[in-house]
Amino acid sequence: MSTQERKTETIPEWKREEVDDITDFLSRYESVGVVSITGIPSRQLQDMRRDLHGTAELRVSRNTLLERSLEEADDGLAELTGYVSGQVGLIGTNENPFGLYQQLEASKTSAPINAGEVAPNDIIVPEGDTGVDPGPFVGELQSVGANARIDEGSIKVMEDSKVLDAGEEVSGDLSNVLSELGIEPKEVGLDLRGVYAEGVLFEPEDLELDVEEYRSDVETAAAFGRNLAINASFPTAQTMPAQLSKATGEAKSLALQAAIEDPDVMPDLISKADGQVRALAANIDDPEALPEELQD
Amino acid sequence: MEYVYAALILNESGEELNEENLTNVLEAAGVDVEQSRVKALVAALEDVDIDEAVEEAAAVPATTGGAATGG
Amino acid sequence: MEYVYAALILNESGEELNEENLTNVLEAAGVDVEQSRVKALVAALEDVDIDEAVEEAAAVPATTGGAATGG
Amino acid sequence: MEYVYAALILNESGEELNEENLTNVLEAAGVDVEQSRVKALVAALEDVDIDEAVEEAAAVPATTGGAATGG
Amino acid sequence: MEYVYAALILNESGEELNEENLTNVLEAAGVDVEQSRVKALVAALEDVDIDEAVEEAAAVPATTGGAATGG
Amino acid sequence: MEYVYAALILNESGEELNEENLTNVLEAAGVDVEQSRVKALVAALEDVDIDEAVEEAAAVPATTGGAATGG
Amino acid sequence: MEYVYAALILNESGEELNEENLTNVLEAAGVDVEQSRVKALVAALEDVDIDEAVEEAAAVPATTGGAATGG
Repeated sequence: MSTQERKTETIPEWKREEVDDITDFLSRYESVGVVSITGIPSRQLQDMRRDLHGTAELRVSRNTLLERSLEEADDGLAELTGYVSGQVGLIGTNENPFGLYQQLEASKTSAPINAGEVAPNDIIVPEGDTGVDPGPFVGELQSVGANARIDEGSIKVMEDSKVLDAGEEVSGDLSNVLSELGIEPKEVGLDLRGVYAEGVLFEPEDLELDVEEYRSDVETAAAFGRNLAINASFPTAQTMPAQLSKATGEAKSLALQAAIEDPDVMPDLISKADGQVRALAANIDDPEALPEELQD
Repeated sequence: MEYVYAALILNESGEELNEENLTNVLEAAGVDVEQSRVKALVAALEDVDIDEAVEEAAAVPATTGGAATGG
Repeated sequence: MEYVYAALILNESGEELNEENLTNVLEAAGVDVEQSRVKALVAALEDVDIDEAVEEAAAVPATTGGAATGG
Repeated sequence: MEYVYAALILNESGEELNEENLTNVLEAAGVDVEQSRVKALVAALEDVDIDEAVEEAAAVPATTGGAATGG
Repeated sequence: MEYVYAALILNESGEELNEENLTNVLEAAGVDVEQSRVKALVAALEDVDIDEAVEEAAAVPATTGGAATGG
Repeated sequence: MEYVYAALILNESGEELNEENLTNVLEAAGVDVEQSRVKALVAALEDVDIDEAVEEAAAVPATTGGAATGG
Repeated sequence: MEYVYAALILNESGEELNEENLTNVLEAAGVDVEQSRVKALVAALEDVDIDEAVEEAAAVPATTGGAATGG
């Protein structure tokens, strides 16, 4: 305790105020996350702040001060300090953290990658016509590892070609090829590393929602409800037409199989008889035994 | 189905589709005829165009052949 | 399904599809009628076009029977 | 189809499928009952396993429908 | 088709499928019977399991229906 | 359908499927609960294996629906 | 699926599909509610047109049932 007290005392006044301010920020929001802001130009960062307005607030400061504030916040937020490294900021929201994650992902934009930068993910040159006339560019493509050739008057990439693994450094040649092709392999935006929401720590993979899966769950649930209503013959407004159809189908099936002389099924009974007589005729080999209409 | 078959024979022979004729055909085949079914059949067929129903049925088997190979 | 069948009979006879009539039909058939189910059925049928639902069903088995509706 | 529905109700309630019961159900529904049709129905259903016939209704159209949407 | 229908009626009634019976059924229906066809039909059906052949007809249309709408 | 969904939740949570529990779930969802429908549902589900009924595609009507959209 | 059923009830009752309402419905059904699942569901369903999905579900079982034959 004594060392910490001494440390606290040595903190300059402006830092103390900054920490108080961040602590105040933290207390205003139900959910707080750490976002990476690496590589975002300050003007773009301003735009992002503005877009978030009303949903979430971004707070940037020195990492040491962010960490100190999180530790002092005293309600589990300290768990977030592990995500504070590099260029980061804190994001606070009273909205659903899943919704926040989706919003941040949606706001990401692509950007070209420069020579000397590290690839954030595998870089792929996609299959297709590059639209570039035959020339030395085909050699440049081949030299960076793309399966390219000249075909019908232009340079074509024959298959999706991985030209760099994630984590490797981009060469000058590759950077030139990518920019010629208009490929922007970087995703720029606020990258959520972790969120602490009402007592639960979420990492990005927890927050990634497969909306299609939820949609299909809704369909399944609705279909299950429908099946139950119909199979248990519980009347609901939505399933009544189906239930009536089912009852009608059952009556019709019975009438057909028992050859009940009911006007509603007579055409079907006649069809059935006709089908049977034809099926039997199909088993007769001797054309002499068949009526003219079925003889060859 | 024997009652329906009998009606279809009469339809093909061109004889009138009435209770008497139906009964005759069925009795000739050794069927223990129930008059109520004959009556019900004649009534049920009153508004049915038998040839049309047969034609529609005839259209199906052709499709069947196709479905078997095509499906 | 007996409740639904009863509703369909009333629909064909042209009698009003209400709780009393449904109950009468079911009781005549020896069904131990539960008023709540009768009530629920009448409520569920309020906005349903029964003839339309029945026609749709009629279209399907007709195909089955062999009368080509589609083709 | 009202006669057939009446038979289906009796089948579910477990009451005997005879002319009297059928007539009662139909009359309760306000149907102007024709005795010959009732008689014919009872005769037609004499040797029929109704539950089985009804089940087949469920089995067959499923195929039909599937193809319709699937195609 | 009247000759084949006559065979189907005899099959259901349980009477023997012979020339005499077939002729009787057809004549009862007012058909001007050709003995050579009757003979040929009886001979051709000798080794045919009629019930089985008829059942096949019932099975086919189910598939058919789907294909007809689906295809 | 909200009544059916409520039954399905109870089925999954393992709570007893009775009128009181159904009513509680529905009221928590802001539904203006009709006791007769709750009663009818409990009665309809009495002898039903819900897990099985839920997965069994409701054959005929589903078909109809499918055909309607698919065709 | 209980969380999804709860969402469907709220969708029908017209109450807002939010964390509090979902939690209430589930707790009324005796479910031991996980807040993270509730949160995820609310966020995910924001981008789902529930009415549309439900309507499609009505068409789906046909496909499911027929997939075996139709596919």
